[in-house]
Amino acid sequence: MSLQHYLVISSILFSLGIFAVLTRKNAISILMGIELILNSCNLNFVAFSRFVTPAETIVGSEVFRFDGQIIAIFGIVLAAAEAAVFLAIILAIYREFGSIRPDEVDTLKG
Amino acid sequence: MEPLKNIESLAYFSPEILLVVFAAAVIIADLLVKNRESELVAYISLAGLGCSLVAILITNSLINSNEPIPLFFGMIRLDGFAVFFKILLLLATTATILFSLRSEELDVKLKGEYYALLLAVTFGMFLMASSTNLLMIFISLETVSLTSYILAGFLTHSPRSSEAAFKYITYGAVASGTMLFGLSMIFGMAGTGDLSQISLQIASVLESGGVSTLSVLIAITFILAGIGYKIASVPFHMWSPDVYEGAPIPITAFLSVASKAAGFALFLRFFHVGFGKPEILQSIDWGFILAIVSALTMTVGNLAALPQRNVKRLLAYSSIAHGGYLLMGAVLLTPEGLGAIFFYLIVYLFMNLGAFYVVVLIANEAGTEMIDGYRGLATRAPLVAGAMAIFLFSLTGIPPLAGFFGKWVLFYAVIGEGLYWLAFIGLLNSVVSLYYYARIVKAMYFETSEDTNGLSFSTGTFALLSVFAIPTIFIGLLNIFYTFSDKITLQ
Amino acid sequence: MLLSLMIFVPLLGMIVVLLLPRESEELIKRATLAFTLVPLLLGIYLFISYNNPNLEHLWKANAPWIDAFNINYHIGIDGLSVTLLLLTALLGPICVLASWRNIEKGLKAYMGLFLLLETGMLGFFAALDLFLFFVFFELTLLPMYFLIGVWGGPRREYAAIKFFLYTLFGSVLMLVAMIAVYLNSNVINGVAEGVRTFDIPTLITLAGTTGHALADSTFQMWVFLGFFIGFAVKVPIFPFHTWLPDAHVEAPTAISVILAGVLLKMGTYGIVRINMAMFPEGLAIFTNGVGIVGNSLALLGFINIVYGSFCALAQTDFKKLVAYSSIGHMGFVILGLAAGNSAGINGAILQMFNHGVISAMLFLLVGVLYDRAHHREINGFGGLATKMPVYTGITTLAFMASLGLPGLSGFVGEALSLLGAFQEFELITILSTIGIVVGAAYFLWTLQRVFLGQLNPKYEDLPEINRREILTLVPLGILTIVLGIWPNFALDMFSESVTNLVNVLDAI
Amino acid sequence: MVVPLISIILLAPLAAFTLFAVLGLAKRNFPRQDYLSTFAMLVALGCSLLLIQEVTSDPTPLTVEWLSLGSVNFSMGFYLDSVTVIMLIVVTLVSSLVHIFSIGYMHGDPRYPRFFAFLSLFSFSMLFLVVSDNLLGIYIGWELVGLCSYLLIGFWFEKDTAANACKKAFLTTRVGDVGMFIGMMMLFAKFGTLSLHDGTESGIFTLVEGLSGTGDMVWLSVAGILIFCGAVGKSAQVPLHTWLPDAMEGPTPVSALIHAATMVAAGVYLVARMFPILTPTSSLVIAYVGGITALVAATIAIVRFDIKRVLAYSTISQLGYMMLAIGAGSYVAGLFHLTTHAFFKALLFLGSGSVIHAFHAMHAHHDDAEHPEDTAHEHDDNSLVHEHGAEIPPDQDMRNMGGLRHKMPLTFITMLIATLSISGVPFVFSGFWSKDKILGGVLGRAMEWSSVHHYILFGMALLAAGITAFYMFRLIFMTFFGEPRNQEMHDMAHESPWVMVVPLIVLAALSFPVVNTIWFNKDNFKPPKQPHIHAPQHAYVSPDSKIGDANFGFSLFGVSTAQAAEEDAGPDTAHADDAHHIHHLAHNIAMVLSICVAGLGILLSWLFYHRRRFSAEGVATTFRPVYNLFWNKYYFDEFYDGVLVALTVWKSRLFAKFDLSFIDGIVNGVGKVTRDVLSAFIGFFDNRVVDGFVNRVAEVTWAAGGRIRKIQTGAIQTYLFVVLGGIVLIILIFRLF
Repeated sequence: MSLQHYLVISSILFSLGIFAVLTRKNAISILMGIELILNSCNLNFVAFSRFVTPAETIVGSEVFRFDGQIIAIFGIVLAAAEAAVFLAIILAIYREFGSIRPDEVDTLKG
Repeated sequence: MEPLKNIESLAYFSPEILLVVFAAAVIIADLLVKNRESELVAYISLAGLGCSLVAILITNSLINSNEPIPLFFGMIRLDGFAVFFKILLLLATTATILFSLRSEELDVKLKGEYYALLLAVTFGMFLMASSTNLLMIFISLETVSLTSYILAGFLTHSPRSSEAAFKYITYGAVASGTMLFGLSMIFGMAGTGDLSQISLQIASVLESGGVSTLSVLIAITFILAGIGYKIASVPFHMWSPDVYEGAPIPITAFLSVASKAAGFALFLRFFHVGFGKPEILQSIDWGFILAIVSALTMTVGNLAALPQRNVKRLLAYSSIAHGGYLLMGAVLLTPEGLGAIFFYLIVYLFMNLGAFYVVVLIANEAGTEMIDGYRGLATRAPLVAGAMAIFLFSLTGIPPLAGFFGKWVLFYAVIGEGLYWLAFIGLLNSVVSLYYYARIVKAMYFETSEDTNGLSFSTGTFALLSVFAIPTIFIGLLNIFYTFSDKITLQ
Repeated sequence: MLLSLMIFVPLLGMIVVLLLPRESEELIKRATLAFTLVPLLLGIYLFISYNNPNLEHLWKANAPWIDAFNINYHIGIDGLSVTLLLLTALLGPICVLASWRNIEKGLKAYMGLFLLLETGMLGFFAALDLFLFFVFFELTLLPMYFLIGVWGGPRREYAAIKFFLYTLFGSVLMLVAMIAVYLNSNVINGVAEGVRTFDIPTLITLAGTTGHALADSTFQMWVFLGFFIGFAVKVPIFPFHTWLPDAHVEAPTAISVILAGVLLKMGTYGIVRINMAMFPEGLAIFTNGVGIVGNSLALLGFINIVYGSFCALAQTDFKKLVAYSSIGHMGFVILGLAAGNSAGINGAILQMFNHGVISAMLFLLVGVLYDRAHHREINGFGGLATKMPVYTGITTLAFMASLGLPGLSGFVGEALSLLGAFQEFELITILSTIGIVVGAAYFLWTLQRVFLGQLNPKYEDLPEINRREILTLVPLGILTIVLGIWPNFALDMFSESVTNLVNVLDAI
Repeated sequence: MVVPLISIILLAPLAAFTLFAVLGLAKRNFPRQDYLSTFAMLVALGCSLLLIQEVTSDPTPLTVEWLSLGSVNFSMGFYLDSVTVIMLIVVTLVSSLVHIFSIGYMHGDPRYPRFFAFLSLFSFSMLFLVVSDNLLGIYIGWELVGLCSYLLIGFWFEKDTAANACKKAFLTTRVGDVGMFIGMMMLFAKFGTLSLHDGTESGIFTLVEGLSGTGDMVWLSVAGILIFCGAVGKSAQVPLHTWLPDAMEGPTPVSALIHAATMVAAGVYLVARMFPILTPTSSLVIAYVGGITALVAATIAIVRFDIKRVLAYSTISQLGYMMLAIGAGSYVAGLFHLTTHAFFKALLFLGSGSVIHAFHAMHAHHDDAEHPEDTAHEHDDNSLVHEHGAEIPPDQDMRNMGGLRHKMPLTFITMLIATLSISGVPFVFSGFWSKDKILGGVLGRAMEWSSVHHYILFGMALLAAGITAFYMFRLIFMTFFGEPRNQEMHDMAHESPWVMVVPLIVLAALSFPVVNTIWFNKDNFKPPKQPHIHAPQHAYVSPDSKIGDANFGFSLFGVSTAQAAEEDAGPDTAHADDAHHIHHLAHNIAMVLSICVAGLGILLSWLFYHRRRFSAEGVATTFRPVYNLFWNKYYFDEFYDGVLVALTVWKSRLFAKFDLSFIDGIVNGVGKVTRDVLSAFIGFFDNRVVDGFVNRVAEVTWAAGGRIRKIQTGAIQTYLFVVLGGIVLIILIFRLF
């Protein structure tokens, strides 16, 4: 599989995420959309780091640099943290508004 | 010079480390202290900020500005630029903590977490100000964002606060996600995460035609979404009025100053270091498009501020407008532009925080954030009213207040680059802004309230007020503040 | 040194007054009076001791202020500024006396703001550094805004914000022009060398040197426009004038006096000091008498004269009438300046000073009447001459001076401006003389409606003008007569500088 | 010796006024302001008499820098020649007499001191006008006398008629003054100075010589006519004459001093002063204006019944006479007539004043002050034009008089003398000589150039002379002869106190030319050297070439026509020789004719108003239209009303976009129209256009703010839409650039 395949997949994922974020009428689905976005990015990073970043030779043997992978891992971590916070806030919202439909949470406007 | 290894870096990393340590200390102390009323944790965090400040000064003495020190294999970088922003952020945080001490809307049971989070967010902002690697940029941004989400929603049993947090996190998550995608594309094109490397690589691949301009363009725009959301620039500003209105006032003040400043630090580093090369600029003139963005930002901010009745929300819009002013300086890529931003940020720190402090006081005493609550303040609390007038007119940019000099250096830099149209729009905007600032002054001075009994404030309050008011009057008149651009360079 | 003292004594006074206890009103008034008298004495001293064979600025003080932009605290006086300084310093105590009784609330703040205002005005007339000049120019805004807005009449809020917005808009353009001048101040033949400067005398010389960026005529035209609009709002020149009547009608008496007496002069002073002296090329474009553009400045003067006079004719509010009349009279200043010859410019500057004195008198007189009758409706009075002969006498003097009766100061300025203008713009000047007739018409008509005829029974027991009020009016009245009989008394101050300016203009 | 004398002449009255003003500030009065002012005037009179000895060939004894503007300078100074001295003496003399008269006449007036203070101020201004040596100075005095006349006409300002009259007077004259000022501006633009006759020979008179024959004559004519406009206003020439009759609202001494003897004569003086710059064209214009004025005013005077109005119109017509004379070139005659007229017309006014006084004039203004119908403070009629149907106050109405010669013999005698003088009864009365000089001069000019214009002018003059005689005797007959028409008023009447009679007698004495010889004798008078720019055929009448001017003072006697002829003839050149004969002839013809017309006029009025052979009413009915024309003063006031209305209509079109408010405005009177329309204009222009524009901008801004608020729906997903949209938009913009 070449880089293009990965990129296509990741961009599809990204678009799906954006679509979910913009259209879903449920906070949880929005969260899932966000996760999709983040994961598409992670996929990008890994793919790029596999195909693009030049391998450098340390003491004779050729070694790959893992920058992309590292970023991806951090991305996963942050995504998890974000999800946690998001869910907590959704709880608060539910407590205050009795609903998690994003379009019903619009007392602040203008 | 050579990037330092991890262990050697720690010495230069001491300010951040101190912050983390004290954050932990705050939590522990919070567990130990039984008396909910005691302000111990706040003072601990203040102490932490103090120690960190000392550390910053020490580290600053270790570097000489023209030769920055890359730390942790070049993940972050210690230079005058970073130091300046760190000090600025420290001051902002200190002010926020002092506000929080006065503010009465915060839940006493959650003091520990609150102050710990404040320290944490400061830590994140330090990283934003100094990170030179895509990874660090993303991490620092997320750190700041996550903590800010929590702080924004910190008022338990306040629907507005929760809503603010919800909108903030949704918006922030999407924005940072988009940014991350952009980052990944950049990473893909450059094959490295280091900003200075990136600028070289991107320039070369653009020249060799290895990648199309459009892809770079999309990447930059995606990243702009993330940074623009931090500095609340059009069209990524829409979260800020709602969040500012819903969040606790000290946090609003903090966001409007500190997080904006950190955002600008990130912006400057990313665009100036990463994409400031002439080769890149000639194929992608992001400076021009961002000039338009800045014009839009200040216009939208000022116009939307006109009809506001809620002072907090009004100040939110005004801070959007000021973001626009700052953005003018940011697109210039000239030392004058940088210096102007630095100077303006200092001024903005004092006048905006001062204004928010008055909002806190009035919210406590009169129990309202609406303009009507400010009626007859001139007679009820002359000093507070006077201070507020000073802050507001300084925000408008009326001589001899500092705000005018801030605008002066900005517009000077802009016109120096020949962008007369931008300067003209900016100046017209400051005329418009007079109108809504003056509405508050009008309420305070020209109108009378039904209850005329004077409000009483502690001397500490007045001391803190004067801490903001006096610089707001004098910064512009003193010579020393004008010379940052000479010392601080960005490479 | 003396000059700095003169400028900043009122500021000191403000601090002192603000420290005084709010209750002791008498003390506050006396202190304010004292702090305004100091500049007056200094001003008189400067005026007397001013002798200027070589057109140098005297009483200079020059200290570095903001090195980053080479901004200096540079002040000094020449004949032009010393007259206006004297005028400002003179009106200070008079206004304090005029607000002795009729300030009900917040006397302390009022006096403090007034002192701040005076510092701003004095500094403006003394500044020789463009940036300083601008800062002082803007410094007068805030106190004025509050003085109108807090102590003004029923529609004070509207008037105050209108004044503020208009002036700020003007100064925005000024700021742009100012920065442009600064940026080009070190460009010679397209290459930038040396430091940029805000120093007005230096800039004037640079703008005269050929090949310098400042000397380029198109550049001068744009910068001229920027500054001119900024000042035109202040003068005010049609169509930027609508803030003036509102501001005047709402402002308390003393503030109207300052507004008409000094603030309007800041506009014309700026036009002379910056627009004409620094950008003669730009000026020439608007005064060379070719086509509409070439006559534009004179046309503006003409419009001001005729328009202001007719508006005044239509007013039934005494104060508004005086306000519009001063729009008309500033028109003569513009006309004279547009002429750009010795008679015209001298006349214009003289007219500035005289109008300052006369309109101050008029507003004081209106205030006197308002304090008694609590309204300003001209048709509501009648036959007051029988009840208050002295007041009538002084009013007649002021009116006659204002409608340009020879022998009183108003005439000299007008006549010189017209004489000068006629040499350049014959038709416009002839048309402008309409203003003389209409001016006579509305003043005499007002005189008739207020003072002549049967005494309105409502005002059977209207008290005659009292000693304090007479005291405020007498110095101005004396000035009016003295300057009418012996104009050289003021002209000698600035005629050399004007001659110099005229030579510069003729060189174009 | 000259300068101090002139200074004293100027300062004495000024001091008298200043004292009043300064004390007035302290709300006090000098106890005997009347004596003070009178004394000041007497001092001035003495000094001016002394000045006779001082007339030297150098006309400018003193010149000081008044305005020094570097390149341009304006100087102030004194200009002293025989003309000046004559004027000085006339002014001071009449003024002193009027002062004395007023002590009696104004006695008991509540504002008694103020009256004298104003008189002093007036005298000062008038004298300043006379002695100053440059146009600017003349203009200053010119306007100051205008102010004084304003103050004095409106002296009884409780009367709305008076209040209107003074405003009208000031404004009407001001219109003329503007013309004069424009003329000054032209001269200044041309010559760079306004001095008439600098010591440095750089004055207008010298500079103007350079122009003679050059193409600038047209321009110069315009300038001259413009200067003359000032005179038209001040000495009430057609068409700006309408203010003078209304000015009679002032106290009668004021009418005598200002509106008969001095101020109105200032116009004539000005034209005579500026004589050297008058081109033939401008001279002709002046002459015609004068002639028309003389006729129009005289005809109007025939049908007046208000004794003061009659005198007012006769003044206008006499002033027209003088203008005619100067315009026709014989300015000596004009000035001569000015002098004689000053005396006898002042006498007539004072006499009428004494009559009015006899009818308890002092209460008159109080009476109609109490009139309930004219309430002082409805200012609806604010037209610059005084309302016409003003009913004549009873004590001035000649229809209430008659048979007074027994009641007040002295007044009668003196007034009779004056009347004889003005009607030009031969040989013993000064009026005859001056008038004859004018007629002779004009006729001579006519015969000499056989120019139609001057024949026409001569005809006008002659006709006017006849009419003058007619209406003056009408006045005498109606007032002093016949049976008293209003018996109880007649019974109240009595001779005036001596303070009022003495001035009458003095003035009467001055109406005999013989008296003049006592003070003027020719060798005291050096000719004022005046250059000329006149076209050649006009040249030799210009002063410098005239013997007449050499003994101008001598001509004041007006003893013999022979001399008069010589004066008008040129120097003894061949050309001037036959000119001499022509003029001699002309003067004889003129004398005969004038005697005839005068006699005819007197005879007619005797038949009409004494013997009642014909009834004036009968004639009036037969010639109804003509009578109406005269009675309505040629509809001048109505005309001005019409013009002003038209103007306001036009203005309203221009300004108020045809605001209907001016229609009822016309009904309610011009002033109201002006106000309504203008306020409508202000309302429209200032508030709609200028402010309106600003407000539009503000509203748009505000609305934009509202829009942006709308976008801020509060639903997070719209925000996100905007984000995405923004990103796409930015990318697009990028691509565009």
